[in-house]
Amino acid sequence: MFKHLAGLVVVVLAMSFFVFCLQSILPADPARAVAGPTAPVATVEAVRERLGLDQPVIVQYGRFLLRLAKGDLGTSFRTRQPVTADIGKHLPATLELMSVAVFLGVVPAVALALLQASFPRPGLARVALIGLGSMPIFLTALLLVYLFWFKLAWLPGSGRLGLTDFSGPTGFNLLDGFLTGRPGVSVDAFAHILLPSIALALPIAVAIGRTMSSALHEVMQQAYIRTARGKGIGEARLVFAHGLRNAATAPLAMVGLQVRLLFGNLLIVERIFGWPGLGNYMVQSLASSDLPAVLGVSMVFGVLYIIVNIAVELCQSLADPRIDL
Amino acid sequence: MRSSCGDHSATRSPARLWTCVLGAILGAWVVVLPVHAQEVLRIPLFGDIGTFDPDNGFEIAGIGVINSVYEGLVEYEPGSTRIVGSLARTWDISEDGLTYTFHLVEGVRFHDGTPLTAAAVVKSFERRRDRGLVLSYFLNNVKEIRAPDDDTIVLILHAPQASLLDSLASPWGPKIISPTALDAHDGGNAATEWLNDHAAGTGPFKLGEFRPAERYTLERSDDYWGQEPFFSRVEISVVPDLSQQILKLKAGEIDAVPKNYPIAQLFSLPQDLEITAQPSMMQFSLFTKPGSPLDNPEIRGAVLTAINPALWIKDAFGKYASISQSPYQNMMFKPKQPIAFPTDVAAAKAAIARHGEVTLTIGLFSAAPSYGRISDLMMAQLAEIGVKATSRVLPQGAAFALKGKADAPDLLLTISSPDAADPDNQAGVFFIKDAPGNFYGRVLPQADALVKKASGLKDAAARTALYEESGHMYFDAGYFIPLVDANDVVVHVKGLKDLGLRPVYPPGNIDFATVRK
Amino acid sequence: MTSIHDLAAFFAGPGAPWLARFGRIGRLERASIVGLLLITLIAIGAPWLTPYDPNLRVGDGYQPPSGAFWFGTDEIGRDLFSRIVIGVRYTWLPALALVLFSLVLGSAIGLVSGTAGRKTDMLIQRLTDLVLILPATLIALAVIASLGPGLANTMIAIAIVWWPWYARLSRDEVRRLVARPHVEAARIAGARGSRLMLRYLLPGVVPSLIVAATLDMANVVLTVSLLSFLGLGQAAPAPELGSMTARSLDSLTVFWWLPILPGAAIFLLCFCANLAGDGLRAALRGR
Amino acid sequence: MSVRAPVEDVAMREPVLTIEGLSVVLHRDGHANTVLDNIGFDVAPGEIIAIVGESGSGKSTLGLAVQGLLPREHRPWIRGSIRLDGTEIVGAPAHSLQAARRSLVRAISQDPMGALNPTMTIRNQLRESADNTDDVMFDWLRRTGLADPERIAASFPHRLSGGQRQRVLIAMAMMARPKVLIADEPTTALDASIQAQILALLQDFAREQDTAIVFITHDLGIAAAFADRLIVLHSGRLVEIGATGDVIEKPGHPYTAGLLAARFDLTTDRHRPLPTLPAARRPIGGMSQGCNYASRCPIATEDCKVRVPPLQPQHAHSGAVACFRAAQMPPPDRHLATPWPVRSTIRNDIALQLSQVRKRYPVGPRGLRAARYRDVLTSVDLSVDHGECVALLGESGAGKSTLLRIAAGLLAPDIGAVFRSDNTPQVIFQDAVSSLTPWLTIGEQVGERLRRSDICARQHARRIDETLELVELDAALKNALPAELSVGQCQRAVIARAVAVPPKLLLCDEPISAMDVSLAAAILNLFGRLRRRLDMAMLFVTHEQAAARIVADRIAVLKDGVIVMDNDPDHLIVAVPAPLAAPRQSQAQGGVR
Repeated sequence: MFKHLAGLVVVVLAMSFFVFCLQSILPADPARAVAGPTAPVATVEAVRERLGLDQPVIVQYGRFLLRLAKGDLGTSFRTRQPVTADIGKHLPATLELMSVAVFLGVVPAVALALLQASFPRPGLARVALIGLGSMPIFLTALLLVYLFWFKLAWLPGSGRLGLTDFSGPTGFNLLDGFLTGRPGVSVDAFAHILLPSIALALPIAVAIGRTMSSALHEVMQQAYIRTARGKGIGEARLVFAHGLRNAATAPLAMVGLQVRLLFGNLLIVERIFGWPGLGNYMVQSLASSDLPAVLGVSMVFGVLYIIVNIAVELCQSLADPRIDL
Repeated sequence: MRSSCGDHSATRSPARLWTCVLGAILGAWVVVLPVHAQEVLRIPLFGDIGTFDPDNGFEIAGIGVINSVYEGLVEYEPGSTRIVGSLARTWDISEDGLTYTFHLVEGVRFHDGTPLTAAAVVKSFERRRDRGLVLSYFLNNVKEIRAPDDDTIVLILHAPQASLLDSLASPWGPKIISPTALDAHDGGNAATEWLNDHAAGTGPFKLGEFRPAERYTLERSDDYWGQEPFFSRVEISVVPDLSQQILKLKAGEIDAVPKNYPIAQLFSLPQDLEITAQPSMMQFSLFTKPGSPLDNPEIRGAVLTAINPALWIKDAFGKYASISQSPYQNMMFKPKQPIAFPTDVAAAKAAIARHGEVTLTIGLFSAAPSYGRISDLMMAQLAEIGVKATSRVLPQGAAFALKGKADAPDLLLTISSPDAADPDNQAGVFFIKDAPGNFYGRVLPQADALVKKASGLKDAAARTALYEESGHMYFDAGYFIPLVDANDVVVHVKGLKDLGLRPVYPPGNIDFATVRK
Repeated sequence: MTSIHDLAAFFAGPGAPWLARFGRIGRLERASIVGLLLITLIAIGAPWLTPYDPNLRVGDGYQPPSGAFWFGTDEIGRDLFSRIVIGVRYTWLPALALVLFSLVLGSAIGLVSGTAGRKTDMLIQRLTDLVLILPATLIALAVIASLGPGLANTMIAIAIVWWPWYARLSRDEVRRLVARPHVEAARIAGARGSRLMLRYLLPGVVPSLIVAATLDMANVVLTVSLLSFLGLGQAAPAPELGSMTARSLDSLTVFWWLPILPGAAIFLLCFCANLAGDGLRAALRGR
Repeated sequence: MSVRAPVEDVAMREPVLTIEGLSVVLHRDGHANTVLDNIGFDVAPGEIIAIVGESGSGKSTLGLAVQGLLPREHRPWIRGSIRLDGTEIVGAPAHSLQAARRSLVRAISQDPMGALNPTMTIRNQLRESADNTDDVMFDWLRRTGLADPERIAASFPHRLSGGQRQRVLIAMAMMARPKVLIADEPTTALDASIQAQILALLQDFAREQDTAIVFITHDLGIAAAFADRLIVLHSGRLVEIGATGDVIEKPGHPYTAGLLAARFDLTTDRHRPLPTLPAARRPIGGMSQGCNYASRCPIATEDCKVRVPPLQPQHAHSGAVACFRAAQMPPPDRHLATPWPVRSTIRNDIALQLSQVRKRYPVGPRGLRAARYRDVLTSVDLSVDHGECVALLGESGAGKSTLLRIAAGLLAPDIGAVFRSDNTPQVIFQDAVSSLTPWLTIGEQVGERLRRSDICARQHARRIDETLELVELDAALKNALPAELSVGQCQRAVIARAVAVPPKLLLCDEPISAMDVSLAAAILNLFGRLRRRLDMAMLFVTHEQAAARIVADRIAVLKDGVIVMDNDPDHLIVAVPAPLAAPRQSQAQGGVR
C-alpha cells in the first residue's frame, strides 16, 4: 500500500511536469485565448505577464509545485475561479456518472458470464453485447438519445436534473435526493443518468463480460469445483459460491483498465448528453487553452486512475486470500 | 425467484418491484418535466459563459446574455450597424474629434437599486481602462473620463478616432456596472471575483441562476427604464452537442437553435419551426502564407478560378450568404468596384497542368461545421483543376501562432469579423502590421498608411474610399482572399419575432429585450 | 497427476493440433475471421474498388442511396460508398499497423521488464504507469503539435499511449512463464540472453498477446475514430470513418445514411475483430 | 457383465454399487475415444475395492462416471449401467444425480492442493457437505486426526499443509456418511508417513460407517496393503478381478504379473536393474480389435490380436481374468537381469560439496517492518564424489528442493560454501512434462545443450540421435513436440537433454515421484545405467525410500534443516510402511465376512 502511495506521488509529479511542458509545445497561446481574438498585441502581452506565462516553464512549474503543496491548483483562465473550486463543482457529476456506468457495465457482464457458465452457448446474448460494444461511442450515444428520448420519450436526453433549484450536501444527486428527503430528486437523477451511463457502460460490459466468462470457464474446470460438485451442490450455487469469487481477479484487473478508457469516452458522452461534469469542463478548457484547468483535470483523472487501481488490488486481495497486498 | 400471485410483498415479487420502480420513475419524471409558462424563452448555449464580468473576458456565445444584463452608453440598432443611444440619450463630438460628451437617460436604476449617475459611468469606465482587465483596450485611446454633472459624461481622447462610438457600441464595449456593487465587492481585485458569477447592471434582465455547465437564467427586471421585454424569464441551458440541440428544438424543449444549424436541413424543417436570417459580419476568408504556391501569379489565378465562391456558395449556404465584395464586410460599406475572381476554368486547368503537381494545405480556424463544408467544396473544386488540396482543423488558438512557421498551412480559412462595425476595426484586427488577426504577419505599408489616414478622417465617404482602396491592395498583393459573407441564421419555433440580431454580434445572439411571440 | 491430466495424457495423441484447434472455433467466429481477412484485402485493394473518385463531386449533395450511388452522396455530392471503402482503408490499415507496433514494442519492453532485475522492472513499471495515466488526448495534441499533423504522427501519438498495456500484459505473462520449470530447464541447458527470450519466452507470450491484440483492434479503431472526431485525425478530404460519422451526427434524423453508413462500417470492423478475437482465444487457450 | 465377488460373506449382502457393461466415450478435438469398455463389477457395503492400472487405463474416468461427473467439455457418451444403492446413475436427470452425490457417493481426489476452493474457508466448504452443526464438524475434523479443528475450520486452504488438506477432504466426504467413497489416488502426493496414516484412517471409516471404498491407484503395493479386492484395468478394459491375496499370489493375467514384477520396495535387489514392463502403446481411437495388452504381452498369440478375451472365472484363484492364455501363465519368475558392474568410487574426488549451508526465507505478511524469517536449511554438510550417487531423503517441506537448487547454483546460500567440480551441472525436475518447452521439438531441446560445443550441423544431428538412443527414445521422436509424447518419453527426453553433453554432476529433483510404478522402475534403471556409463556424480532428491535405496550408493536424510543421517543404503532403517503381499487382515468388526 505504501509502495502504491509513493508511486502515486512520483507519477503525479511526472505527469504534471509533462502537462506543464505541453504548454510550450502546444501552438495555442493561453494569453491570446484570455484576451480575445481581437485584442491588440500589447494587451495580450500584459495578460501574459499578469498570468506569469512570460516566465520560463521551469519557473512556472516550480511555482505550481509550491502552490500545489498548499492545495492550490491555480486559477482557471477561462472561468477565473480557482481550479480546485471548479473541479469541486464538476467532479461529483462525473464520479456519479462513472460509478453508475461501471456498475451498469459490470452487472450485465457478470450476469452474462454466469449465464454462459450455466448454458454453454448463449450465443445471442453474447453476440448482442459484443455488437453493442462495437459501435463508435458517439453514434451509440446519439442513437440512445434519439430512440429513448426523442422517439419513445421514455427517458430524458440530456442534463443532470430536471429540477432547476436543487443542490444537495454531497453533490451526488442520486444520494442527495434521499438525504434531503426528496426521493423524487433521486428518481429524476436516476432517469437522467441512465442514458449517458448506458452509453459509457457498453464497452465496459463487453470487456468485463469477456474476461469474466473466460475466467469463469477456466475456474469451472478446476478440481475444487469437481469436489464441490461431488458434494451434490446445485449448479447455480456452484457458480455463485465457488466460481465467482475465484474468477474475480482478471475481471477486476479489467475494471482498472477500462476506467482509463472511460476517461476518453467521458469527454464525448458528457458533451453529447450535456452532462455537467469534468469531461465537459476538460473539453472547454482545452478549447480555450486553459492550462491550469487542463492540468488540474489531468491530475484528478490520474489520481482517480491510481485510486481505482489500488481499489482493484484491494478487491483482488479480498477476493483471493492468497494475494498479499 | 418465484413470484406467487397472492404475495403482496413487493420485495418478494421481482416483476411487481420493477413495475413499481418503473412507475415511480415515470411518475416522478412527469411531475418533474418543467411546465412552460408562455413567457419563458429557452435558449441553448454550446459552452459555458466563462465569466459574466463585462470588462474581463472575451465572451463569444454568451455575449448577448451579458448585453441584456448590462448596458453601455450607446448600442447598435438591431439588424444594422447604425449606432443609437442606450444609457446615453444624446451625445456630441467636438470638431477636432477629441472630445465626446454624452447625456444620460434619466431615472435609470441598477438592479440593486442604485440610481445611475455620471459618477457611476466614470467608475465603470475607469475600472475598464485602468484595472488591468482583459478588455481594457477598448478605452486605450481615452485620455480622460469626466463627469461635469450627474447626467453628463465627457471623454477626451489622445488622438482622433472615428471608430470610438463603434468601440462603445461594441458588444464587448464598456458597460456600466453598479458602483455600489463595485465598492461592496472590490476585494482589491476590482470586484473581478464577485462579478465572475454575479451581475449588477441596468439592463432589461437580471441575472438569476448562474450554474456553469448546466444553465443560466435571466429574470425580467421589473423597474427597467426602457420598454419592458416580452419574456419574463430566459432559460439558457448548456447543450454542447449540435445534434442534441436540434433534437431538443424538434421536441419542443428549447425555443431556438441560435447557430450552426446545418444548412442542408433548413429546407426540410418541420412545420412548427421557422428561420430568421440576417446579414452579419461573418466573412469567410482565406489568409495566404508567404512562400505558398500562390505566390506564383499563374497558380494564384488558377486557384482563384477554382475557389470562386460563385461556384459553391449555393451548396455551402443556400441563400443564406452573399459573395464578399471586398476584404471589408458587405455590411460595412458597398464598394464601388467589387473584387472579381477569374472564371476561365479551362485556362486554370491548363495553367496547373503546366506546373506539374501543385499541392495546397488549408488550415481551418476551428472545427465549426461551416469551415469543413467550405473547405470540402473548395478542395473538390481544386481537384477538378488538378490541384491536390488537403485541409485540417487547427488546434484551438493555433491560428495565432502561424507567423513564421514553415509547416503552417498555405491557406488559413477563417471568419474575419471585427469587434465593432467600423472598417477601422476590421483593418486594425486583420490587415495592418501587428494586427492580432494578421495571421501570417504580412506587411503592406502603403495599404496600412491608407488605413491610418482613414481612421482620423471625419468624412464618411472619403473614409470608405480609402478603405476600399486598401482592400484592393491587400487582395491584389495576395494576402487575403475574401470569400463569402454568411448570414446569421437562427432556427426557432414558429411565432418568435423581433430577434434583434445585430451584425456585429457573434452569430446567434438573440436580443432578449426585443424578442417576442 | 490430476485425473483431468490423465485424461489429457490419454488424448494427447499424434495429429495436427492446429487444425484441431481451429475446429474449436464457433461458426460465427470463423466467419468473422474470414471477414477480417476479406476486410484487409478490401482495404489493400480499395483504390481499385471504388466506383467513383472519392474526392470529386459526382452529383448533387444529400442523395439517398440509389442504384447509381449505392450509399448515396455526402454533403457536397461525393459518392459515399467510395468514400467509405477508402475510409476502411484509412482506418483499418493504420489500426493494424498500430497494433502491430504496440505489440512489438510492448512485448519487447515486457520481455526485458519480466526478465530483468527488480530495479529495472520497477523502473519500467513506473514508466508504464505514467504513460497509462497521461490523458491520451493531450499526448495526441502534443505529438501533433511538435511533429506536425499527418496520419503517421497521429499513429505515433496513439502508439505512445498504446504500448504500455502490451508491455504490462507481456511482462505478466513472462513472469508467469519464467516461473515455469521448462524455462529454468532451458536456462540450465545453456540458453541465455536473447536466445532464451526469443526461443523460450517469446513464443509462450505471443499467443495471449495475439488474442489481446485482436480484441484490441476494436479499441484502436474506436480510438482512431475518436481522435478524428476531435479533429486530430487525418487531413481532409481523406475520408476517415470516425470523422465522417461524427461530422454528420446532426443529420441523423434527416439524412440518416450520412452518419449511419460510415458508423456501420466502423461497427463491422470492430464487431469482426471482437468476434475473431473470441474465436482465436478459444483456439489458443482451449476453451 | 458382472462378476460377483466369490467371497461368500460379501455375496450375502446386497451390493451397494453395481456396474454393468459400462462403456464411456469421450471426445477431444472432434475425435471420439473409447475410454472404458464394457466394465462390470459389484461392491458390497463396507468393502474396500482397489482399481489398479497405469495412467491412461481409464481408472479415474471410472471414478468420475460413478459420481456422474464425466467432464462435460469432452462430450461424454456413456452406455451400460451404474447402480448406486438402487439408484441408476447412467442417464439420470440432473437433480437425481445431485441427490445421489449428496447422500450416496462421495469422492476424495488425488490432489489435495487443488481440490479445495482457495477462496473459501474450510468451515464454509465443510458446511456445504452436510447439514451438521459446528460441533459435529469439529468432531469429524478431530476424528481425521486434526488436533485443532477450530483453527483449521477458520483457515483458508492455502494455509494448510498437504496432509491437513487431505484430512479435511476426508472429513468432508465422510461427514456426509456416503454409501460409497471413491478415493482417487488419495495419497500419491503425500509423504510416506502421512500416506500410511491416511490409509489407516480410510480403513477405519470403511469399518465404522460401513462405507464401501473404491480405491483408485497405480500402486499395486498400496492396493494390496489396503483393499479387500483388486480390479486391474488396462487400457479401458477390466483384465483381472479377485480377492487381493489371490491376485497378488497367483496373478491370472500377464499384465498383472508384469505389474507385480515391476514394483520395487525396500527388499528389492538393488545391485541389478529392476524388472520392467514393456512400454504401453496406445492404439489410436482407444480400443484395439483384440486384447489391448497383446502388443506388450510376452505370451500373446495371433488369436489375442483379433479377439477380445472375455472375462472368465480363473482357475488359479477365486476371481476372474480376461486372458486367453491365463492357463499358460508362466510361474512368477523373478527373471534376473545382469547385475550392475561393480565400481569403486574414488573417495575424496569430490564432485559436489556443501559445507555449513544455511538458507532462510521470509515468512508472514510483507510489510514495512522487517520480515520474520524461517530457516529452511540450518547447517547442511553434504558431499558427492565423482561417479557416486547420493540420494537425499526427506519429507515434503524438509528443504530438499532448496538444497538441490543451492547445489545447482540456482540459489545462493545465505551462509556456507558450495563447491562444484562442474560449473554447469544439469538438473532434472520432478514434472517432466512441464520441464519441456511445449513449442520446441525434442530434437531442438536436446540440441540446446550441444549448441555451445563447436560442431558442424551434421555432427550436431548425429549427436542428437545418439543421445536419444542412449536414453532409449525412438530417434524419430526428435521431430515430435512434447505434447505428442507420453510422460515416460518426456522424462527420457529431459534426461537426454541433460546428458547430451555428459555433465560431471547430475541433480535430480523427485524425478519419479509422479510416475506409475512400472514407469518409475524403467526410469530408475535408466539412471542407474547412465550414471555408470557416463561416469556422472548424482544427487537424487526423493521422498521415496525404496527408490532412494535402489538408485543410490549413499543415502542422506534431511530433517529440520540438517542432515541427520548419511549412510549406506543397505543400512537404511526407517519405519517401513505396511509390507506388500500381506493382505490386510479382516478387522474385528468385519469378522462376519
